[in-house]
Amino acid sequence: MEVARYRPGQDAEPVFQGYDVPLMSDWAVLDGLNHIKDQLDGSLSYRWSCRMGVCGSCGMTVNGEARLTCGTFLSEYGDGPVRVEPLKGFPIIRDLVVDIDGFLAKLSSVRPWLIREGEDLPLTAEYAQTPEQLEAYKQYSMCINCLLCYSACPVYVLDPDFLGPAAIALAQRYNLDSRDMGDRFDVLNQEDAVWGCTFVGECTKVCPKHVDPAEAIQRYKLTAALRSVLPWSRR
Amino acid sequence: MKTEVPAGAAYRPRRDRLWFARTRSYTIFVLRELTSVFVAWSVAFLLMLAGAVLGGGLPEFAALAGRPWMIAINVVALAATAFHSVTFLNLAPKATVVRLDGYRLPAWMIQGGNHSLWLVVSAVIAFFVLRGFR
Amino acid sequence: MIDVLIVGGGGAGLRAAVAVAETDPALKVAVVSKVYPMRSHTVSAEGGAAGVIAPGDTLDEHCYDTISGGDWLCDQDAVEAFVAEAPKELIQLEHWGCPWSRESDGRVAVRPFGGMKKMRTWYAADKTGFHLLHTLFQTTLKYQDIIRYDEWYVTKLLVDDGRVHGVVATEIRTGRIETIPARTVILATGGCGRVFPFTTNAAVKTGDGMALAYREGAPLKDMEFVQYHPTGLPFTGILITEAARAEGGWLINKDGYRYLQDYDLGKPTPTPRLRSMELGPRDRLSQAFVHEQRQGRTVDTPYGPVVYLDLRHLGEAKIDARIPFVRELCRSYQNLDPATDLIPVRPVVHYMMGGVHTDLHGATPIAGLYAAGETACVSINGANRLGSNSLPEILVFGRRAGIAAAAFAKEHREAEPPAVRSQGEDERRRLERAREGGRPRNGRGERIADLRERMQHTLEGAAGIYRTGDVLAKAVDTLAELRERAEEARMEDSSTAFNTELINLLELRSMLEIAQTIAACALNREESRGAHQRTDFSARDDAAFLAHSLVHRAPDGTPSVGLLPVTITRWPPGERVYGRD
Amino acid sequence: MRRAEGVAVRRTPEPYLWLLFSGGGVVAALVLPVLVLLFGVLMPLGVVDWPTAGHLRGLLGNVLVRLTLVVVVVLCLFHAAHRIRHTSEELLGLARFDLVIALFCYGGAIAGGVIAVMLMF
Ligand SMILES: Cc1cc2nc3c(=O)[nH]c(=O)nc-3n(C[C@H](O)[C@H](O)[C@H](O)COP(=O)(O)OP(=O)(O)OC[C@H]3O[C@@H](n4cnc5c(N)ncnc54)[C@H](O)[C@@H]3O)c2cc1C
Ligand code: SF4
Ligand code: F3S
Ligand code: FES
Repeated sequence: MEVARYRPGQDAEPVFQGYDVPLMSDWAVLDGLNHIKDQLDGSLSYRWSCRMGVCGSCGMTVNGEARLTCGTFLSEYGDGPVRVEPLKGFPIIRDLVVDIDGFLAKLSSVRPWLIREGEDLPLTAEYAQTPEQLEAYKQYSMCINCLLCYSACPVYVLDPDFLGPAAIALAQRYNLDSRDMGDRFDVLNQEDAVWGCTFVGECTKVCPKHVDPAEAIQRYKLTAALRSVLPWSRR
Repeated sequence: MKTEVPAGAAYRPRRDRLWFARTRSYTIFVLRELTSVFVAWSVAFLLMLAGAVLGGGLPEFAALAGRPWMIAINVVALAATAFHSVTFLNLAPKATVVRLDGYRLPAWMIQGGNHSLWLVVSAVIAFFVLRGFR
Repeated sequence: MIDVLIVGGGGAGLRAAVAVAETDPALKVAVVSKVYPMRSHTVSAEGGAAGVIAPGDTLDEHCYDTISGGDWLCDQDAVEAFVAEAPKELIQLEHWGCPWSRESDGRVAVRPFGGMKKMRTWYAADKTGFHLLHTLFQTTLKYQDIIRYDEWYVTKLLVDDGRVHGVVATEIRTGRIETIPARTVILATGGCGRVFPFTTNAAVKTGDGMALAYREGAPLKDMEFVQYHPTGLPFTGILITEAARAEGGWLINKDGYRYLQDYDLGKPTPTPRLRSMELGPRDRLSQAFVHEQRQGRTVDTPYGPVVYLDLRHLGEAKIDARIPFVRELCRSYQNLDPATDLIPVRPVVHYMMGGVHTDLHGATPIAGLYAAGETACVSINGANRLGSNSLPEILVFGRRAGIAAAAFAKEHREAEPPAVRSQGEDERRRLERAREGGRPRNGRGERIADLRERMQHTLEGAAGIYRTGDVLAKAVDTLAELRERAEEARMEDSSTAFNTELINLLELRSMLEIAQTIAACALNREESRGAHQRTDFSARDDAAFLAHSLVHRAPDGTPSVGLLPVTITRWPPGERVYGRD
Repeated sequence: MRRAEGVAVRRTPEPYLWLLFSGGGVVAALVLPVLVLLFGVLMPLGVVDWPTAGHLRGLLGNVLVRLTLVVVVVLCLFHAAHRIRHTSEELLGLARFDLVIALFCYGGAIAGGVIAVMLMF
């Protein structure tokens, strides 16, 4: 395995370091990294936690592609070498660890919570929602914030201010929720938001959870365009 | 050795100028976008044609269009506009989600409809250009 | 000065944060978490959350199922409070947007679950914890005054004269070490499954909170009760949720026989029956596996013996509708398709019933210090937790702890004593030394990973599904010795930037502390109850042990175990009956 | 704390540009390939004969046809302008000069539209 190392204060820019890792048929790339950390070089840093593709920590660039390393088998790459780099498009803190604080700020900027107007129901009854209404936004609620989509999107890589696929998909998750009464037009209808996307479509291709953010964005473009032309149509 | 890292001293990778050559799908994306140049060209070509028709210079225009390099450009333009049609009509269901009975219409139905429409429109245009209605 | 400082950004921590913010917006709340909150382990929970809502279900039945499931070691006043508040919490989450699965009329759907007599488990497909955590996290974003310390690791509680005054924490990204003064601290750091080698638990579950409290003199409770989940994938330990059995999955041995019928768990029926066969409680199912293995009826694999979970008869459509994540996990992590293949499974360490001893409001014996979630032991889980009781537990007691801490912070406005600053300075020096490589420098000392592995195998050998006195006694000593050795462990990384090796070392020290209490409590309890099965004392002994274990850290670092009576309100101890009515 | 809602919404012309772009994309997709095929390839190659000037003039004589043609031209040019603007910025990293590029591209499209109108009417 060839792993990108960047030690602030020591390396001026990332360098590759090679490690020999046994090729086990059921090892994921992450198991290879853990093997390096435990047996060969304790100073390698990277994030991981659940090892079951749901916490979203372990996204990296594997042989040029944005992947979840816990869900990518080493055997996919034959005898190697497998090149592991940090996610593209983010500042690198150390080795394979990138800075995602910018993303978290974007996430909260789309008001990702259920907005209600008027009285709240008491805590004895739920807001009714049929399975069809659930299905209308369910897909967009599956995002694990792994940021593979950002890393794959050339617009984001060129312009870090772009609101980006996952944040917009999350906004749509609430927009399309039958219980939500909020309006996110002001944040989404911006040049750095939906209009920044030129529909490259890579975000959808790399998304491990089939969220289809590209679709979410194009759908909101249509919504936003219609609203701009027909000012009286609210949603 | 202790190396203090001031907060925010993260390494910012340099911009990759050749990003569009890195993977096949990026290249396809860029090709798709570049079809727009030929869309513009085709429109210009048609405007020249219209000008020739209305200004009475059709034979000269036909001669110009018959030059080998003109034909070459137009063959490429044909490929580009056709590629544009295929990609554009295929991507349409992304923005227009049609719901019937609470469940969304599958993408292939919308795409199929789009492509049929394309065929019909092409046939009608060809009919008028070649036969007319007089 | 922070009013309520919450350590942990999982379900319990975030619920507590919102509770404080809603109680009094003037209070300063902070959440410190060693991973971004939405990466916390709650995200992995699959099956569901129990709360009485279905017509025909009653609070008393939920209480009884929980208490009998816990082999009468639950505090019944706690269970009653929990059961009564659970549905409200789940509805609250619904109001915050949680995408619960629905019935066709728009009401929330419930499914059956192991050990539950009625259908009462709410679910969001089979990613309940994921949706729950993301809903909570996104809801906290609404409260912009909640301060977040993301990727900060708490290394010490500042306690002076029996009262907490804050924490010392290090920012992983920069290595900065800071004293964060606070009027109250809530520990919501989750479980400690990583002390065992084979676990469903994420890498972050290293029992830090338990160790933090224990080191400062707060007792831990019922540490010997470790839940094995009967169905984990071999090698990875990925959990195949109980929902797979609730939807009709069968457990079969190498002869294709539904072996649970031989272990007093009822008769096999083609469709699932509540509290019977595959829907029996987890302790009994895991124990049945060990017996099958002893009789040579399991299948050997490179990762140990397995039995099979059979979902094939459910058909593709039902699998995709009800348990899609199970199929996804099998496909991407085990390379098989449950619609056509048998799933190899084996018992896997899953949950800690024990934890920091608290009262009904999450208060520990240290003034101002609270605990909630898996890291706490209020005690509603007793000797064995029922599946789907933990998610509502983190909500109910997260909220309770938040409210109690807010009240405490409002009443105690005095300034911090000077001793706190000097404690903070000592801790900073200790950490800097650890980062520089401890005492022996460069290349000497043992690898962290090797020590960790030793600890895990020692504990598995001694405190697995079945336990014996002499092995446990030896384990207590081995673990003490490992703890010494961990002080001298080898460090290869002395950088301040995102030094995960340092974090691993600190986590290892926490885990060793916890491992020792588990072995000590298990040694002390000379009976078999729930998840704690002693081959040398195979019967339940209510006369001597209808009591919680309470373990303190003696000044020399050794655990000292005592007993604390169980609170019984309305359900006197009885026999645990499954599959016969 | 809740953020005050509906404050200072920045207005942007993008939705209108995008509608023109999409409309142009559809129109271009439907009509351009066949026209280029006929006039640009088949006729010059002699596969089909050029229609007479009279026939074509007859077609253009219809006001509706001329109007349609103007609309097609304008939309297609807007489509192209929009894409060229974005692609050039992405490919060459010129996002800083967005305003200039945008003026240039959309200006070109408008100019084309004006030429079309002058030709037809
Ligand atoms: C695979 C799996 C499936 C499960 N399924 C179910 C189910 O279906 N139903 C059910 O009821 N229960 C289930 N459980 C159990 C349940 O998920 C957990 O008990 C529960 O989520 C624990 O939540 P928590 O908030 O206490 O802790 P966690 O979610 O584990 O959060 C711990 C937090 O503490 C932080 N932290 C820890 N140490 C430190 C430190 N030193 N400094 C700073 N921060 C720290 C971490 O960063 C994290 O944010 C499941 C568990 C597993 C493993
Ligand atoms: S949309 Fe997909 S790729 Fe993007 S962060 Fe979410 S899960 Fe990851
Ligand atoms: S890759 Fe980027 S440009 Fe749009 S469609 Fe996806 S966000
Ligand atoms: S480790 Fe959690 S997604 Fe890979």
